[in-house]
Amino acid sequence: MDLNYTEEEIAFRDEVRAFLDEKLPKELSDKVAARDHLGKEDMERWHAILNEKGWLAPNWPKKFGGAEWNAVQKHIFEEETARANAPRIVPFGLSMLAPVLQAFGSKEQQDYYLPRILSGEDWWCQGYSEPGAGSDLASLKTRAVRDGDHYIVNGQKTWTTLGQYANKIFCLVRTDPDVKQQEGISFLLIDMDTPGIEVRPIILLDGVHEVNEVFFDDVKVPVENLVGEENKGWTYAKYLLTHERTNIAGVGYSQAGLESVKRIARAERANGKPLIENPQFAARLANVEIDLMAMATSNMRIISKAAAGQAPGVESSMLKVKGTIIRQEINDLARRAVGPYAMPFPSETVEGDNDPIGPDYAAPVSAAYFNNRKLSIFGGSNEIQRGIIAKVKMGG
Amino acid sequence: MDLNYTEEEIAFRDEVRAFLDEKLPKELSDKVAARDHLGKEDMERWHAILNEKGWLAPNWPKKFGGAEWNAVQKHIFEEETARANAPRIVPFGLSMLAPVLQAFGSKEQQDYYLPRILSGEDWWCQGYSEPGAGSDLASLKTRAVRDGDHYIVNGQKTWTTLGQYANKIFCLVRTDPDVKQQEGISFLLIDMDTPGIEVRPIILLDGVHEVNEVFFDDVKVPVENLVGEENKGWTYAKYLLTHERTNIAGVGYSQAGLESVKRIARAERANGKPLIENPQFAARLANVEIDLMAMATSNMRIISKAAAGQAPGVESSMLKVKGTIIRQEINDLARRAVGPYAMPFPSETVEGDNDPIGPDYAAPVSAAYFNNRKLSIFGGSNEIQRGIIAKVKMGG
Amino acid sequence: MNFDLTEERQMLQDTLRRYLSDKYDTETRNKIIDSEEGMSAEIWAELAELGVIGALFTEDQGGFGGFGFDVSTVFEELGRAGVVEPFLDTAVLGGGLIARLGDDSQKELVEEVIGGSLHIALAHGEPVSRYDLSHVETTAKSSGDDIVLNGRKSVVVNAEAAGQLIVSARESGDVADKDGISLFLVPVDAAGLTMRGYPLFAGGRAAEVTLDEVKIPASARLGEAGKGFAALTDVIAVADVALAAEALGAMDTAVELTRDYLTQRKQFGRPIGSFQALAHRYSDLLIEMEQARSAVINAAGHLETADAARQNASTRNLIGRVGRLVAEESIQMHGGIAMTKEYELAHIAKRIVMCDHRFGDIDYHLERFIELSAA
Amino acid sequence: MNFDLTEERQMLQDTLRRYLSDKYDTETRNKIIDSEEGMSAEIWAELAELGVIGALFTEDQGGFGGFGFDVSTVFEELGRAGVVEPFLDTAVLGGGLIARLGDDSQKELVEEVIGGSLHIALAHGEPVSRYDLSHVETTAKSSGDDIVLNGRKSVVVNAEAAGQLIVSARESGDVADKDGISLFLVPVDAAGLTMRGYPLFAGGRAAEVTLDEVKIPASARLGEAGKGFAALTDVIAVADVALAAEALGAMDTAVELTRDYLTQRKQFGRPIGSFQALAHRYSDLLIEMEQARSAVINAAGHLETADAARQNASTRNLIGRVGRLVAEESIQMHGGIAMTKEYELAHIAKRIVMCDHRFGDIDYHLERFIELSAA
Repeated sequence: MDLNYTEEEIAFRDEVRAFLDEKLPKELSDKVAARDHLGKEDMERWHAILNEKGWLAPNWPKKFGGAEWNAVQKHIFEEETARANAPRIVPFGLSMLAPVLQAFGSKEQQDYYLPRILSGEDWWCQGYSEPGAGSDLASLKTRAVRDGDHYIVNGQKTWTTLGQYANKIFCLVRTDPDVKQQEGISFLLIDMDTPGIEVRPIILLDGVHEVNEVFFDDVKVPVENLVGEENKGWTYAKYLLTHERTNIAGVGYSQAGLESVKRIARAERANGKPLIENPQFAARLANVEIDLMAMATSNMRIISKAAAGQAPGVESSMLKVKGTIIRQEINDLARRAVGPYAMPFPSETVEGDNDPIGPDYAAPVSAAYFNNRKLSIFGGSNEIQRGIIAKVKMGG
Repeated sequence: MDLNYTEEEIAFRDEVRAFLDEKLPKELSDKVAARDHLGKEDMERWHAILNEKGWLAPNWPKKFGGAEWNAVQKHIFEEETARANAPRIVPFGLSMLAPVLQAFGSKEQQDYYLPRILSGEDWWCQGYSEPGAGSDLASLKTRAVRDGDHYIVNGQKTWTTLGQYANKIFCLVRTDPDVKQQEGISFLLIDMDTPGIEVRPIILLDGVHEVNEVFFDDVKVPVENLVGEENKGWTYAKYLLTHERTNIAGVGYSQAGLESVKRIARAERANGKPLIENPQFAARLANVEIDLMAMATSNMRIISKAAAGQAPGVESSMLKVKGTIIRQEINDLARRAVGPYAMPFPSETVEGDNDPIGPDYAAPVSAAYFNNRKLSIFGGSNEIQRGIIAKVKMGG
Repeated sequence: MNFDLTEERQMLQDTLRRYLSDKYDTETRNKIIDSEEGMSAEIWAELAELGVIGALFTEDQGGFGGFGFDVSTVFEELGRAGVVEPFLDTAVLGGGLIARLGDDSQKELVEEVIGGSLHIALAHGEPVSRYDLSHVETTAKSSGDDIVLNGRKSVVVNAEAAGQLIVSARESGDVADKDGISLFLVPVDAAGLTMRGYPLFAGGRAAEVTLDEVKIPASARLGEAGKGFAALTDVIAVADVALAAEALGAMDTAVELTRDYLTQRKQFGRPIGSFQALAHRYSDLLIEMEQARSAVINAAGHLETADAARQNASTRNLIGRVGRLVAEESIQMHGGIAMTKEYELAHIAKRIVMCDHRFGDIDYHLERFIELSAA
Repeated sequence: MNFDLTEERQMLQDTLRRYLSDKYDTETRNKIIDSEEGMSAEIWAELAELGVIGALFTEDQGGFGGFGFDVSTVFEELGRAGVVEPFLDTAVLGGGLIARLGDDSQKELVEEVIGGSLHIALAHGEPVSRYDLSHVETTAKSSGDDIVLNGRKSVVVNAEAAGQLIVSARESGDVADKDGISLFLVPVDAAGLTMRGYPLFAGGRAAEVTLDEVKIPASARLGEAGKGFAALTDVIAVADVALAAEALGAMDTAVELTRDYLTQRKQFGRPIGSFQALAHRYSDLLIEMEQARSAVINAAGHLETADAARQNASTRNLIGRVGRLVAEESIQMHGGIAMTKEYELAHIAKRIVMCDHRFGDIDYHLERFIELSAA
């Protein structure tokens, strides 16, 4: 047992830190630290900086232009970027579509799409969920009917994150309605400019436009946009779900969040003392910090296994559940910490006045508390994860 | 709305208090307060005192010699006896068998058995649970086969509380194995002296002999010991389960327990101050006291409904769950409060020396903590209760 | 012992519930929230006419209620419908202070409040006071017959709509002393008074108020100089009951929406409520709702007794805990739909959670309970 | 970064696990618990021969281990089998103190400890000291070349079996001062030393020890006069790792028994583990077990670092919380059977919960963590 990084790993970490010092624009890290919403340009800017360095695609094999890092390197990179308040990389093209194309796509698809993902020319979004099919993806209804050298797609997708910025969408569609639910599904690449596609915003409870509904009305998609074989789409989607569990625990985000709560609690005063010295608040803070210390080590254990070539098993489901509980608890502490200043809605309706209401750290906390309830709902709800864990561990 | 007792109710409470002041033997209340185990004689002594006063059977109609109190009176009596550290009344004959006999028994059975319950001549125990049938009573296997004017009983009962003191047992037995599981069950009264009955102790995890296994090997039971009709026993058992939910919340016990924890926490010192002033301990204590204040009112709301003639519905299941959680939490606080002195096992093996190890309040706390895990298991586990609640409330 | 509402309160409850379920649906309410005023003058007037405000004042004060169970009855229904109109601010806090402290001429304002024609806001909290009621840095200095106010007041709910603010200011004593705090009626158009308004996260509006050499006549003082703290404590005790009851009503709605969702939404071919894990968690919500209901009864029933403060602390702690559980579990059991702004639960959950930020959160009330229990 | 045990530790773990699962079944263990000695001399000797005790000492001290991961490896296996023999007392605390502080002649006792022929008990806690390590009322007064001890020591685990007690006593300072505490080797048959022995709730035995004018030579002092506290803290830090690892092993057993029960026991015709409410609660146990395992790794891995105290506080708090959850949930999911003395889980649950009563409970360690984090 050795809880420390090797010399090589430390050297790599130092390299990442030096890069972030030099290349991460302060405007971006300030926005992330203040939990401001990032615009499309902000995300594209950071994307381009990473691409220039060759660090945009840690998971990709080198032959496709990736960094091909091992699990420990990826972890170090994630940890350092989270601590430095770098923007998150939009994952839909890079981490979700690309591995599927690399494994199952045609040579033509790989040659055409992968470079466009790196260059930022294509912004992908994901078309999996439907109004009637959330965690129960296999029951999806969007139909694609072959008509000569096209598919005609009809149906509706929902919870499409950042779909308003995307020019491409990868979709699960039903190509054979007569077989068992999980069969008969295909994986299609669709241009968002195709006639018949309409994107409607869904405003979330914190007032933010983050997700969308996407409607398909007789949308014509060339057959060469099919990935792999017809009716095998479920296999590709599952491949993604089981192999792509990057940063599932969100340790770096929790650490950054905890530091932020501590800063708030040092600044706020309760009963004439810093809030951080209040016994009840200090106890809540300590409990979550203790949980986080343990989870960080669980995370490293899995990473260490992965670096040694072992596939992560049901442990990633465990990390997902615990990770979301911890992040949500930290969000709750932040809300609690700011007291009455959690009440204002930091909307742009505070006309032309960009000064925050109350201390600047207070502005995002309520929105973050409510918005991050999604962590335990989307991406395989915690209930789904618990079911998987029990099944695997009791199935024996 | 009026949270206070009426004048009549206050007068009744004063009467109960006066009676307890005068008649409750100090040796008994001291033992209860110290959570010492009561012997058979202790229980019989208090039984006789209540019987003399005519207060032994609050639930029974007057025609059978009961007090026939309303729900509020019963509650006041329970609350006052709990606070005065009176022994619990052994419920098997008085509260569990008697209502069944009164509703479904023959005139002969009523005339013979009910007075013997009051006088203490008979000590009843309950033969419901079996090794394969806990919460799932309907799957019970003990067989009774009719043979002339007798039943021949074979099988095994378990978790028979205080069966070692009993001279009688009321049993659910299977009289027809060929029908659906809940049918074909009969309700039999059996003399414990009948040849073929063997009682074996089960020692619980706190070292106490409280429950037993009872084995039946060709036990001959006269047919006149059948209650009601053959194969209808499940109906009678259910009647009991739904109608006899006296003191299900255990408010009085929790209040007494909480007072006891506070006394301990005032006496114990942590970091040079009384433990009760330790912020973490004080918070734990306050949380459970706040929960208990609310539950006491929930309890009164149900009692008030019952006194007005409304049958308690699924609210009793809710009280059962919350009541056990609160009692168990109080037990946990008591264990925690005594620190290292929770470790000794207060066994009689401390040869001939009856002084407690450490402060006298420390002796029973660990045993009570572990023993009271049973509260959420026996008498319809909390899982069963949650299932009932959901079914009733979602069945709509 | 009697846990039934009086006939009058039962009628009020029925009337309110019927009116709100007819008139205050999700769409209407969300439009109100998005409006510039953050409230509906029409709804306000109609509810005033139905007696909602009068029920919050005693007969002596010109109303027909004013006891704990009147307050809890009204606010439970407001909470159930997710009402964002500022009854707490104008009636309980504003009207309540004037009714308690005002001289005859000031008391005429109470009539306007009950009639629905005047809004009031309590400008008490300050940027660093958090939940500490006695922390008042705003100063009041006599200058001839006038009084000059200087200071900053934060998250003054309903300030923009109010005709009058009730401003707390210190005439003597140290910054956290209970003695020395006075209350003043200050017209919103007073020179030197500026406000920066903004919407609130759970609906309604508030403002940051700055008092820069605001001059008012000494007659604008409510009650005795330096003796305002007791009355503040009194109306905030009523507000505690109101907030707890409001949260209870909202929690009831959340649990009902959850039941409907669990019984109607299907997954893998079955209603999701038939999956035992969700069924048991739903049962746990119902169990805690019984606790919450009893806690509100305790607070309302003890409001006029010596034990009011401790009971309030107990109730607000419990409601805060159960409220968080209900809000989070209801959202979780719904899944994505509950994350969208137009779904009723989204607003209801925000109301529940934001109650925990007015006049003390869970921890504040726990500490208060511990202190009062030791006393 | 490497989370694999070294080959030596892996062998030790395998050997121990095999030996204990062969030799230390429920019935054997329960007989040991009910025996007069509360432990088995045979098991002790055999485990000593397998190297269990040697693994707890460094090579310098005469062993072949002594690092955090040695301690955690050994105690996790002892915990898994619910071992009641006093390795913590004789080896970690007793042997550990002598190895750290003893002069050459005293250190010979360590050899006896490692060989399995000598038991030791630490007589440190007092009737009112609770978990406060510096609270020592017992006095040590010099009298010529001798030292005279007076005081009472409480819950001295393993006192009856011990050949020597290590008694802490105050030579100077106030009752809670860290300075002024000395440690003395006191033979159990010293005149004036009396003990009242009793069994412990989770197995093993302890005694209340009274020191009434107990006269020992000054050479019985371990280390410098008045400077015993640092060494005490050191060995208790090792004990924290041991207790956390022991609880982890026991928790593993509890969760495994629960899995077996859930998959084998049927109700309404199905394994009860197929009921979703239990399945999800079982998953929560597994999730928390991962936390517990990582917490023990953190404590063991930091034992030799400057951060040891804070890591230990963190780990023992987490283990205490998860331990209670695992003990209670395992019992609850089993139902009645878990309430019976002869079922393995009953003993295992007691071991888990009672770990929370040695050298600090959840709250003690939480406060310690807060203090050390602020520093």
